Amino acid sequence: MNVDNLSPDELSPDEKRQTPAFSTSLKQIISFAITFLICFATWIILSGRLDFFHLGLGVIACAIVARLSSTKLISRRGIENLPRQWFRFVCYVPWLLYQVFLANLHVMSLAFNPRLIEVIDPKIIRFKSKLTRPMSLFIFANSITLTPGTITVFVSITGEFTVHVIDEYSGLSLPGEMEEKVAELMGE
Amino acid sequence: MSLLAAILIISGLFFFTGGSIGILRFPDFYSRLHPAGKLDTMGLLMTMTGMALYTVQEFTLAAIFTSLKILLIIVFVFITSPTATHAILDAGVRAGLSPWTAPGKGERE
Amino acid sequence: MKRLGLIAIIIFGGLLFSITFELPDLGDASSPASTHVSPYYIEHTLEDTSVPNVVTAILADYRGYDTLFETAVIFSAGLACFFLLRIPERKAPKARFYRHLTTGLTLRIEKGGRIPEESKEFERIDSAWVPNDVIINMTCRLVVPFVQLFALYVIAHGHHSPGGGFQGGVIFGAAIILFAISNNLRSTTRRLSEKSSALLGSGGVIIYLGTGLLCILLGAGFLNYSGLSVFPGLDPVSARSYGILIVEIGVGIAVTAVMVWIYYNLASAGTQEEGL
Amino acid sequence: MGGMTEHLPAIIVAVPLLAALIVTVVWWFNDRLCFPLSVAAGLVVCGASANLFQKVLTQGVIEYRLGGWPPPVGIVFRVDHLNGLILVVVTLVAFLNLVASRRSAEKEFRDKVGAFYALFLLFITGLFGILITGDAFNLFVLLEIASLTGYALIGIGSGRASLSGLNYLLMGTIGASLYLFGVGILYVLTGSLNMVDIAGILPNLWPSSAIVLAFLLCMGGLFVKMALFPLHAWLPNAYTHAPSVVSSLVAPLTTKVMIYAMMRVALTVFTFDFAFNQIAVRGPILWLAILAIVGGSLMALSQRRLKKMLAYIVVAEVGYMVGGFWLGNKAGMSGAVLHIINDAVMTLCVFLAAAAITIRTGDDRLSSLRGMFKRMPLTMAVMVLGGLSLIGVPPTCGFFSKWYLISGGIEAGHLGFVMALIISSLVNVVLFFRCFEIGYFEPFMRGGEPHSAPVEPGYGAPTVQEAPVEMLFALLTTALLLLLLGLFSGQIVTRVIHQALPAVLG
Amino acid sequence: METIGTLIIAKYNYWAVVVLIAIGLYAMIAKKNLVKKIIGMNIFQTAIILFYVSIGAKRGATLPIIEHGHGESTHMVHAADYINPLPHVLMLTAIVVSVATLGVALALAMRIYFHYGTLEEDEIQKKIIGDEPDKIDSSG
Amino acid sequence: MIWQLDLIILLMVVICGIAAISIRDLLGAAIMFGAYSFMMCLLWSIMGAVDVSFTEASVGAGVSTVFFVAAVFRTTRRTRD
Amino acid sequence: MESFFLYGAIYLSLIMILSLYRAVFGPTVLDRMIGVNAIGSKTTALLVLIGLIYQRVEMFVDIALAYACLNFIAVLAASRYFQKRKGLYDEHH
Amino acid sequence: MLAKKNKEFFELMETIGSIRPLLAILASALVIPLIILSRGSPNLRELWTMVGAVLKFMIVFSMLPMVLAGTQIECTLAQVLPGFALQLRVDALGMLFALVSSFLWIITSLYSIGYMRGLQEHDQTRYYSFFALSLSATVGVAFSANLLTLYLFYELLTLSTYPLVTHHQDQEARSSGRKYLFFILGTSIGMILPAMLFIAHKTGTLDFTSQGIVAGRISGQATSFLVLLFVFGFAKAAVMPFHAWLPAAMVAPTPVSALLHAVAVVKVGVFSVARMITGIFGTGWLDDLGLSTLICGLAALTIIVSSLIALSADGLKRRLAFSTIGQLSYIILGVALLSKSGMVGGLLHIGMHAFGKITLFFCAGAIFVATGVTNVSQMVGIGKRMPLTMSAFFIGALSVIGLPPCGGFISKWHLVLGTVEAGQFLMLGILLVSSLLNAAYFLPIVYRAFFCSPSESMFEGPMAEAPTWCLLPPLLTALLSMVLFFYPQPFLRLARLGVQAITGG
Repeated sequence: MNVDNLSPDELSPDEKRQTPAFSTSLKQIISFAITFLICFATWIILSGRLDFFHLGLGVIACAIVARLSSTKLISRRGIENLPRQWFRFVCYVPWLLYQVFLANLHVMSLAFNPRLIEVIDPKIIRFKSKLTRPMSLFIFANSITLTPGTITVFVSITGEFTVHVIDEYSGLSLPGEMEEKVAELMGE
Repeated sequence: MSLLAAILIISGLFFFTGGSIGILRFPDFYSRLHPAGKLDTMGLLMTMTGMALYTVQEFTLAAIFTSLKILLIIVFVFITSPTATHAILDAGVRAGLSPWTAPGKGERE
Repeated sequence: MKRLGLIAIIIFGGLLFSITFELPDLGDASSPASTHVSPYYIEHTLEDTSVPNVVTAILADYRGYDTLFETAVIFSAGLACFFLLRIPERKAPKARFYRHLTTGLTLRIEKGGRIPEESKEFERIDSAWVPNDVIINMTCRLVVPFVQLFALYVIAHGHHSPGGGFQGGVIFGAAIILFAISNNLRSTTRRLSEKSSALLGSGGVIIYLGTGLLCILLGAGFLNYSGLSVFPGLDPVSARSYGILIVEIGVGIAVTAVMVWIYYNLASAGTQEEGL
Repeated sequence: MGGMTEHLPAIIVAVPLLAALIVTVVWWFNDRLCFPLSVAAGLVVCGASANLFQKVLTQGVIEYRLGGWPPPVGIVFRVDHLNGLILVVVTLVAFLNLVASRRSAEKEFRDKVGAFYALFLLFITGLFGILITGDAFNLFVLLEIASLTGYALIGIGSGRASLSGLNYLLMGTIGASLYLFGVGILYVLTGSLNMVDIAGILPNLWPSSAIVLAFLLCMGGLFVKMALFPLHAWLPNAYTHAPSVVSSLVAPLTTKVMIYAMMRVALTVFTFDFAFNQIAVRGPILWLAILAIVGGSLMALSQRRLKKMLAYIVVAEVGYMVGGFWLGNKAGMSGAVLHIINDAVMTLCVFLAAAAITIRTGDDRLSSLRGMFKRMPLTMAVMVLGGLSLIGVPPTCGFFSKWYLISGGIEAGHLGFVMALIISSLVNVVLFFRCFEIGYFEPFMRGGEPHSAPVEPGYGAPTVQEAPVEMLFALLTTALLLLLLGLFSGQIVTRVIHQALPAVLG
Repeated sequence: METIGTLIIAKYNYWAVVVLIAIGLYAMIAKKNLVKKIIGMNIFQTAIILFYVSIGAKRGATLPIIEHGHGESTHMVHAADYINPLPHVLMLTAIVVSVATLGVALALAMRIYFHYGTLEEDEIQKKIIGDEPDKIDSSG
Repeated sequence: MIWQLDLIILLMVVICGIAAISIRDLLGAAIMFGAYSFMMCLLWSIMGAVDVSFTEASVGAGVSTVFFVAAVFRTTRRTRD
Repeated sequence: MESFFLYGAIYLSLIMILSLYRAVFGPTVLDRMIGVNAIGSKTTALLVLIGLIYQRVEMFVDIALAYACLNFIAVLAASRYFQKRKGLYDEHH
Repeated sequence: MLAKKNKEFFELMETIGSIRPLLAILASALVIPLIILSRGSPNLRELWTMVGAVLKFMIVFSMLPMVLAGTQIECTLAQVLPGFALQLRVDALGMLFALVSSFLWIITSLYSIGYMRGLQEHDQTRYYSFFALSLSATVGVAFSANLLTLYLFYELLTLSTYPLVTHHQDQEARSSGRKYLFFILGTSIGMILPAMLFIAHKTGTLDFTSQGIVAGRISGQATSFLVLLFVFGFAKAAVMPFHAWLPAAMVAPTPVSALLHAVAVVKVGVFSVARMITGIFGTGWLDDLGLSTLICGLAALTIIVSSLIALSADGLKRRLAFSTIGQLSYIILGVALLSKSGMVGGLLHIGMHAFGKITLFFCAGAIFVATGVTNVSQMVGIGKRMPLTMSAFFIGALSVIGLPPCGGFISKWHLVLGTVEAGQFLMLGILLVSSLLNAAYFLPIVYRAFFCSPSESMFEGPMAEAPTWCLLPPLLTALLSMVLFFYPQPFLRLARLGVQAITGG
């Protein structure tokens, strides 16, 4: 297979542009603040010291990190429905964990199967997902990787997935339920 | 609590075992990634959770923070591990390594 | 050569082996190493510096001079890599590559293309066959800030837990390297240019050295942080503690910058055009 | 600033380090400031070291506690007569070299000149630190900083330089690691890292073979670093292929400082009694030194490149100093110490002259010397002086250290060493007069046409084209130093060196 | 038999050091590839770091980070309870030094590669001889 | 001081070391060297040297392997021994 | 419980040897990467286990965390190699 | 008994400190910068040379009365090594040598001007500079108070004469230069330096004293070894087999050969040997050990062999060179006889031979300048063309052979007396035989120059002497050679004084 075909060098045809609800500068402030808060929460977990001095250090550190990477952590687009996403995400995680557990049992059974060679039938499948936002693609791709018998080989920005499946059974469910869940999660 | 922790750890170790044996037994690079990517993550998840539980037994602030930190590790691993798996796989594809297919079944793609 | 090497190694190994019986057992608590100087450190660290992590206290205070030079060694390694590898000017490549910032798509502009070097919409990137891998990009977007935060935590908490300036600095540097790997070198150098990494690198060492020299100016000896106690609200012990923190921060900055600097030069073979 | 003199040892190390950092910063904004800054730092260090030396002469050994911690706990600097003296010479040599390097540094490292000066300053920082530190582990760290910058400076040269640099790096790392290992064993046995402290504890443990091994490891490591004969393989190529200004920096200083480190370790850490009486390493090391002298000299004979020849002479000179030290008597040790400072100046002299010639001709083969007496009379005059000093001709300083070395050899009844010294002197005669002959008899050729044997006198007298003025300044100062060191060697030996030698020697 | 067993347990750290030193040195002497040599150099350095760290180990002691430390200076600290911290400090420095050396070594190796197009020492030697046929000298 | 673990890890250290110098592929050697670093890190935490272990973890996993890969990337993977 | 952790740790390290097999003998570089990656994740767990054995787990968690972050970088860097340099085996000039 | 007497003598002897010896040495060294600076105008440059020469001679001469009055002049330059200083001391022996060499420099300078201009030599500035430097070194050797100082100036002399020897910068000069350095520098580093160090180590001093410093401190066997080291090691004395450099060095311009190889260099060699014998070993100690015979034997061998070689040499300068080798050994022989007259003769011979030999060299140079001829066989009938030159040559030859009315007779007479005094009748025989040989290789030249049949003569035509500056000096030295026969007082007194200081008689 030709690897080069996988790289998307053409512009995406349908780019969704949402009408901004907040002005850019406000968005910046919000994303900075959110990043800062997330960081600070992490800091407290990491530090475990609640005295003034260490919290002060934490504020400085979080400010630095938020300044450096507020654009990285929080996408400016769709900043307005973050809380909803997070709530959905929390709901999504247990389901994912369950799927992961299933997947692991499956692979485990394969690993301990004495007739391994006969059971497995690896191949590569492709499909087009309806997801468009990078974050959703990312979550979907990683979920695929974690779940039974499938590993994402490549995701193009336009949502074309290339997946390696360990046997035919594993590939059947794709894109399927998981895509729906992710789409719902990200509000697409 | 500590019993639960022990069970979790043991099952985690079990997953680890599966992962290692899988890595050894699977026939080619692509299929080896399946046990490596999944079972190890799962094993880590379980052992870590077990250890977090064990730590939090002694219910002090420090212990809670410590177990939270352990949970943070799990979060990290859950983000990075599939990515790493994917990266390796991608590398394999780009390197032009052809996937192993079951004998007799041929390329049906 | 191989045989010669083997013979030399066997002789050397035998020599080493033969003395192992004279050395104290592993974990022997009564060996001279554990009884001569080290008890002083363990027993006095808290009252001398109020730093529970003895290693940090020794590193930055009792043997702070070693550490100053350790930092200088790192700095000179960065400088050395720069000196050895950097190729300042290169002829312009045939085509330039740009990434559309909002969509992440890659554009190839032939020589004489229209998009200027600096543009808000587009960002110049490395080269054609680096795919814009969504997964890796997203992971790094998520992970890098936390790694950075963690690095800062490690620097700040050297007093209480393992870690300190060097470890934190390396982790911070690794975070930036991670960013460089997941995106590309060019976008990384736009955020942290080579110049600023060099300046930060020397700045970090200057913080360390400056603290030491400040101590001289304040009337104590070189690197004797208790001299800092002239500042209000500090007694000699806490002055040492804060001195250690300042020094660790300096080390952290220097190490971060230098690691990144070395990576820039190694990964791009000195051109700083295109990385790993 | 009267209070500052108390902190001189720290300042000597801190100033070049600070200057290196500032040069790195400043360079990104204005690269013309690098040189003046470095020179200013060099001047400060020279002044400080002279001042420190004076203090040592009046007050005796100076101990400086870093961080205010007493010796076994913290790190101390110990400056005595010996390293005070060597420090003065090393700072001076480094300063002269810094001044001399200007033009060619700007030419060779056009766009990295700041990095060059910064590495230069870091290099000398390391050397100064090695000289004055009183802590066995600290010595390792400083050793590494000096080596690391050395590798980079050497590796930057063209052609085989990087290969030589890497070889040097590998060997140097082995050496440093062996030293570190030795210190580790000492630490296991004594629990201390302070040199004086270790020396106090060690006598209780003397029968232990582990200490002997620790001694061997430390010595072995330093031998690698100083390129004693069988371990010298890195040196000639490294010095040959390095840029000229670098080899004139590295060659005079590295090996000498390492030899001092060896003396320091052997005398201060292990004590004289152990090193010379308790274990029987003196003989073998002496024979190694003899091998180094003879081997280095003979290999220098077969070289066709000026710098390589000089590099092999350095190998031989290392043998002088090591041998002199391990003779274990007063004359020999005085000779070794005296030779450290003399050799630093002599090597600087010849390497600088070689650098000047290389800069002007772009070639460092011996044939590039053709017609040089006409083209660069002053440079060649200085080179002659340096050569004579290396040969050991009286008014120059090289004679006096050789005097002590040979009389030490006679005193110890070690005829082999004496013979080796004399043979090496004779070989040096051949080496240098071969150079001078080429410069004197063969006319200058442009573009390297093969030279025709019989030459008309005065043929093709080219215009005088001397070295750059900074270099000339350095060269002439060095030449002056050669003579001054020679004339004052009696004073140096009686008033300085003899003060610092172990009391056992009387 | 038992004595041998205790001996092994008592001294194995030194022997591991010896083995690692041997591996590192072997790679540096016998391998022709420069990157391999650099790896060997690093192994050699780590062996010595291992030596130091194993010196510091102390049976029945805990990490050299004083428990319940901050603010409770009345608490008596017994040296025997804590692992010897000094070797750790020294080795932190040594690790840093080895990283620095590694960086410079790799930079040099890259320069060599750009100049000769290979990292094999013997091939480089051949090229050197090929480049300068009139100046053959044996030393590398 | 957990000698049982210590011995196993030491064994693996040695294996990794030997593998790192004998793999006929520099990229593989670099990766094995990374594994060697992991093992060292473990070894040191077993010996109670947390700071050293931390350093080794950050250096070995984070930086030195990347340096090696970068260098191999810019040069060649080929090796004859 | 300590001995449980100890045996767990020993067991884990024995499993690591299995992964190490792949790392040492993996036919391709990518197999080695898989092996090393697997070792890495086990190491993370092992570090915390050691912390439990020492009863100072809060000290070891930091190392494990650093490990979890950084192990990823090495793998990413190595796989990045193949995205720019084609060919699984070495390119021959 | 003897020792006691010596002691008394020394207590009588007065020593004063003065920087005059230093000035004498520096006089010529200090004009070097002036010479270099005035390289643009030859006249000025040569003026400086003359100024230096005259100044030097005057300084040396000004010390003569004091020395004749039995005073020693001392000057310590620097305490370079503990216990060993750089020290100058003017005594009768040194004065004798310094007087000869500084006086002859004036004449040689004059001659040089003529010679160099006549041949339009290149690099004259360099020539004059090194010439001046080598004179400094020569006087330095003469005034050295100890072996260390002597060694210093000895080396300086070697190095400063190298560019003079290789002045032509051609292949021949190159190989001669190599030979020169190989022998002289090689022996001084390889033999003198260790020997000196050995003595310094054993005795703790290197000062020249009248009884020597070695006596009783070094075993006889070691002493004899050291004697050999010194006699051969001062290769400038050209004792066989370390003589090979001397004929080779004859490629130098003639003034160089004249001054350096008749006066400065070779005389420095024998002077150093004499200093060793008298000042370091001490005559008494050598006598006790019976080593004088050894040295005499070596010298005698050299005398005979070199004379025989000279007989067969065709090149005039080569013949003169071998003659020089023989004559130098006379001096060594004389000193080594250890008898009073022998020593006086040897020391006198330093001066007498210098005047004679320099005349011969000047003549050879003059012939070369005027005709370009260098070989003896080509000089048939040259006396008719250059009668003045050849007359001077004749006188010089007589002096060297040791016939009256020339100064050479005086010294040879004392030598003969010395052999008799010492009872060395074998040596007496050798002296006589060698005188015959001397005559045999010089007189035929003169004979053929003046008394050949016209058919054989290669120089027909009118008289065509060399340029005035080339002609006057040989005439002057020839004249002085004769004057010294009638008035040898200053040299004789100096030599006697010197010998008196040594033997105490």
